[in-house]
Amino acid sequence: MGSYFSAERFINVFPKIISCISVNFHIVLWSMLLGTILAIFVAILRLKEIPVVKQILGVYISFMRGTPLLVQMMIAFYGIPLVLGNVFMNLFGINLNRVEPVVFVEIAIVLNEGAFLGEIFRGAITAVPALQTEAGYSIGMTGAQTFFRIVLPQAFKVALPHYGVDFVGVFQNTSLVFTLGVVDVLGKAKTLGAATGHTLEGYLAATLIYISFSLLLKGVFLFIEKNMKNGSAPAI
Amino acid sequence: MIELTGVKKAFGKQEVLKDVSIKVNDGEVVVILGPSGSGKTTFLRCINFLERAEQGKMVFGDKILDLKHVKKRDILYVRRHSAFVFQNYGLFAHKTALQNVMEGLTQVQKMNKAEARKIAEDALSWVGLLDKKDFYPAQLSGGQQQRVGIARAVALKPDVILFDEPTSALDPELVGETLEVIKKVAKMGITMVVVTHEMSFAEDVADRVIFMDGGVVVEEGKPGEIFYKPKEERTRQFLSRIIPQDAYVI
Amino acid sequence: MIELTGVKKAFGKQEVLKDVSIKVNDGEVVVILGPSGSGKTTFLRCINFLERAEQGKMVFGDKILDLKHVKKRDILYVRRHSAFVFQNYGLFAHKTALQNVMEGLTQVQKMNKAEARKIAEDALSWVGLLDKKDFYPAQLSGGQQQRVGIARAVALKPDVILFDEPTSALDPELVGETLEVIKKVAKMGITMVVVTHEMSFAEDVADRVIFMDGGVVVEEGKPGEIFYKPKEERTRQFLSRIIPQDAYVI
Amino acid sequence: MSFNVQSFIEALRSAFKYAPVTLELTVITFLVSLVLGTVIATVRHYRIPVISQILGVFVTVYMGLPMMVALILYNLLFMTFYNDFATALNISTPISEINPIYIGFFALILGQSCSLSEAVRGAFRGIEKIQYEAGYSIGLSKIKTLYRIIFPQMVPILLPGMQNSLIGLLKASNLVSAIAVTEIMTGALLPSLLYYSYLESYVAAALVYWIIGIGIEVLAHFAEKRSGQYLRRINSD
Amino acid sequence: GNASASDTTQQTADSPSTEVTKVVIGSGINYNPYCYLDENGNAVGYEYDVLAAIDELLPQYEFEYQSMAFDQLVLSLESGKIDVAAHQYEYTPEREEKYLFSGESYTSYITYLAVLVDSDVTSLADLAGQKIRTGGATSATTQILTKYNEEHPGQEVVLVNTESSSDEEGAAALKSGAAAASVLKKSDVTKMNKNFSDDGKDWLKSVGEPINNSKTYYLYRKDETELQTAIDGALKTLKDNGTLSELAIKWVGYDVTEEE
Ligand SMILES: Nc1ncnc2c1ncn2[C@@H]1O[C@H](COP(=O)(O)OP(=O)(O)OP(=O)(O)O)[C@@H](O)[C@H]1O
Ligand SMILES: Nc1ncnc2c1ncn2[C@@H]1O[C@H](COP(=O)(O)OP(=O)(O)OP(=O)(O)O)[C@@H](O)[C@H]1O
Ligand SMILES: [Mg+2]
Ligand SMILES: [Mg+2]
Repeated sequence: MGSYFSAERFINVFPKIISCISVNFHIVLWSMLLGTILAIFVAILRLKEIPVVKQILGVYISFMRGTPLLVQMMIAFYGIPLVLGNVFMNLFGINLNRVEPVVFVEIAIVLNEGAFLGEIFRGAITAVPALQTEAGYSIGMTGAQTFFRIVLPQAFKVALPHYGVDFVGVFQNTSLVFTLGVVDVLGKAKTLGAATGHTLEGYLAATLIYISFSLLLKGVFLFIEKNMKNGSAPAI
Repeated sequence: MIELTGVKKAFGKQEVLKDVSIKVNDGEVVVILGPSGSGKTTFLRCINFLERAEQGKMVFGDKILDLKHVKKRDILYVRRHSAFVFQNYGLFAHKTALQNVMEGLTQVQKMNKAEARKIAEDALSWVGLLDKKDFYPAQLSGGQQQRVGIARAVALKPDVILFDEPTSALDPELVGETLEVIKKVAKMGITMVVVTHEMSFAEDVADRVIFMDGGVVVEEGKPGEIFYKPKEERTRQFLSRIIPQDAYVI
Repeated sequence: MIELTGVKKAFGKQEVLKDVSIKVNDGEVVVILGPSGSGKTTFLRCINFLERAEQGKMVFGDKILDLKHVKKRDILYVRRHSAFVFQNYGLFAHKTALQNVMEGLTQVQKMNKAEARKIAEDALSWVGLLDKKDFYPAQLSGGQQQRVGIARAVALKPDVILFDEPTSALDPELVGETLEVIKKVAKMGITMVVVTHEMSFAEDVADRVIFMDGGVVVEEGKPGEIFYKPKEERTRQFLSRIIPQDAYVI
Repeated sequence: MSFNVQSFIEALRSAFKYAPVTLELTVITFLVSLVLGTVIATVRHYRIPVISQILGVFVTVYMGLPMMVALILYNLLFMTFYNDFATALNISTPISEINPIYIGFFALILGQSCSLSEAVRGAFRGIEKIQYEAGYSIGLSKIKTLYRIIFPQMVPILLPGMQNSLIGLLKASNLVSAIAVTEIMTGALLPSLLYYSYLESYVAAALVYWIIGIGIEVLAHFAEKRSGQYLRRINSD
Repeated sequence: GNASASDTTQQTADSPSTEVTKVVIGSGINYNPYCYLDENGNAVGYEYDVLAAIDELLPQYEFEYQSMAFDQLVLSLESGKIDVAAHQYEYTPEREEKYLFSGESYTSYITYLAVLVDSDVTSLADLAGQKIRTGGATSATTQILTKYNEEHPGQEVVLVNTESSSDEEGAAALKSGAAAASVLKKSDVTKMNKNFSDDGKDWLKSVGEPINNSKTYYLYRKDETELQTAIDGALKTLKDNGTLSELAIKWVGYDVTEEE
């Protein structure tokens, strides 16, 4: 593949690309933190099957999963200023059209993850036997205590691998900001590609960074799992 | 005191509890007897709101509750003043024996950790499992799990303990010991409702025995009365399997 | 015939089985007794390869197996010629009572559905649960689940059945009935190893009683011998809790 | 912002026209990946020596490869080496007659298998050990225990997350347009060229995806009901 | 609806004071050499330089730049996030219904068939039944070639849409024969020859008549005629004094403001 890839170009672009990683980290940390919290509540509420709430959540999840993230980001980016622009201007003197684009991308990803992770958690929660909840209730714990102390830790173990996939996915999806002119890892790779006419080195550098992140995350998860093992023997 | 009146509960079409009423005075020990599937577990679960009865009233301490329409706060009140020992153990799978016992102490009673640990260790040594305190439920034998369940309930020092066959997984030696534990608990003035088939325990400890069948209370009375002078044919029939015929002579 | 020799099994540092040997002749019923945590369940599990022993030999029918290094084919052979009744039921959660019983018949014995259903229904009615045949395990009471487990094992008509406390969740009436079932099974010539604390059953049905403690066989013999003339102090002590002292006089 | 209904309808029509391509890509990829992913998860769950470690590392690493880059890479490799390869193996089909959609399938299936394998691996942990033991004890082989006892019990655990994967895949198949397949998103954007009616096109594409997504959700809802009917409902008090 | 970004420009429309008005210019991020982000992340290219030159000629305006993707620009324009969109927009009557085009064009956009140097293809007719890379289903090229196919039944070329594909793939497809031709600007052919030559020699050439020959303009919201007029004036000046051509040669390598 002679002319397509050169180690020299790769070495040249790699430091430039990795220097943009803070954009990815910023987005992924906020989105996953808030997205996970949102998802937990979405999962709980879905399982409770409260009338009205149930239908609203059904539509929310369906919309967030069913439509492209790019479109959701566009709705956030153009729609929020359109609807709330005057309110923010009058109340806080903030011009929403001048707010950092990153914020809108984060809003979109948080809402998106609320739906995706929410469903992953819901599945995992059904794996926890009802008796565990009942045992929590029986010692006088509130519903919330039982959920967060008894059910969630056991469900999390089930959800963790899929959660990891999602996490790495978000780390890559941050490149959505590039559409709005903010340069993350992949955006930088594209930029360098456009500037030099050689895209492959940049993409591979970005991939290498993604893979490192995936491995890092895996390490963190393994560590968490080690501290979460509940004595049940491995598969037989 | 707890008193339940007119408790009804159906699963689909099947009426599991048809108008059950019992009254248990403070410090009293009541044993519920009855064939498999007669609704004993379901009844205990209704008391603790693990199952929602379709109808019925409960007096719990100084609260009067409608079993069907009850406030969250009242449910929590009942659960905090009672404990449940499950027929199939119901230990928290991700917590060690010790953590299982400590959980209610630290989270519900807001005890500090050191104190809770002390009480939990006492409770575990009471049931002879101090050496297994760091084992997870999956690493314990059936009998061991059941004893952890008992320790967890007793450690909470609730007003009422609901025992659902607390000795079913235990060997005879431990049955004896565990029943001793339960007797000690009884002496602490804790009210108890015990589903059990251990006649000797019932005879020794129970203030009253209730015989249930097909979702109704067939008969109730002092152990001596029920065991040796049952009024109902059904009771007589049930007991005949356990108590040797000649015992009736006594 | 099954014969096990020198079975050893440890969990981590804890030696649960230290050199256990037993021999059960065809059609014999052997009862294993012992305190909680003595390794009874673990021993039964080793026979069925649900737990892999670290050492030990097994003669199963005409096969001689090394418990540690055993071929997959042989494991399957043993499992297909034996059945296990679990202490905590172990029903397939996603299958109804009937489907639970049919599973082995259609999938292992390759019976056609109609025939399997017939046999499964018979087995369920044997344990008094025909009316619950379409219930899922979660909808059954403890005793009902245990009986489905028994029906599932018996319906397979295996050479050997391993019972782990098959009556623990049963009320006295059913204990009687279930033990009758097991007696009938015994008469069919099926070899049985039963972990139970039901002395009367052991006395009635067992050809031999084995008393285990701390991972070793302390004593074995005919029920009469073990119960009334135990040689070992430990056995005597264990039994003293169950059998009223004066019984020894007999 | 103005919204032109005419453009929107045109975009919608165009998007629908290409929906079958998207559906084909999605369904085939999903089914194949489900099988592969389950195999990977099973191997890893049983910790089959060497293979499971290799797969573990592979999955973790592969998750880091963005679909877009994967497509470029495979496409480039294919175009660079196909001719030599074909000569060596005496394949007479010229490169220009090979449908690049196969490269799309390859990339999608590999990525999807990895992510599905993680979902399945998680679900394995949600099944109690005694369920395996019960299967073994009645004489079921390991494989049979897996597909008769364990997998069915995983279904209610997996279904919500599987919908994510399937619907996600629906949208991800858009990337395949990079190598010469027009599907829903590109289809919807086709008319936008004339008017720069991107808003209408994006909304149209979103709507078509959403409609298909709803279809998937409705089916999954019934599947969830059926597969989970044995679960005990928790009294929500 | 216009949100607050355009408030500032509206003000000047009401009161032509000496006050300096801020104008937000939107341009691209990934279109070398016209508008892209350089290695340091700065927005650079022909577009930006031309706009900077215009800014200098218009004291009443102060330009501010926002960079985003091509399709986001028109949406941002409509929603008021930017006031001018500059991304080599071609004129069509349909588009004019929605947007205001600048009166002056500032670049021409001409593409040709690009084939391997040893190929004897010279026109679309030579390519009947063969694959042509068009650079995306939504590109102008696709549209033109689709129309060509409709007009030449039996002589159709096979379009290979390559949305967001890379230059490497484009090169590999042509070299391997996966596609027979591509549609490129002459500047792109030069770039491809430079970047992906195996032996230092040219491997790609432009042939035949232009496939696409159009001019490019700025886009404004419909009501921004004042801004349009001002910028048109400045553009004219730049054209007349040769600045525009200079910039074109600097960035693109030859004078794209001329018609070829
Ligand atoms: N997976 C495990 N890990 C560690 N220890 C275990 C494990 N399984 C069992 N044990 C220990 O092995 C010992 C024997 O357990 P086993 O279940 O065989 O007892 P048992 O005789 O059947 O008791 P019971 O009558 O209470 O059922 C117990 O002390 C238990 O804690
Ligand atoms: N969730 C449920 N759905 C349907 N039927 C149920 C459900 N739970 C319990 N039942 C039925 O209710 C009846 C009473 O069950 P319960 O568990 O109260 O019996 P029990 O008296 O405790 O029996 P055991 O002594 O066997 O534990 C049983 O016939 C059982 O099948
Ligand atoms: Mg019960
Ligand atoms: Mg046991």
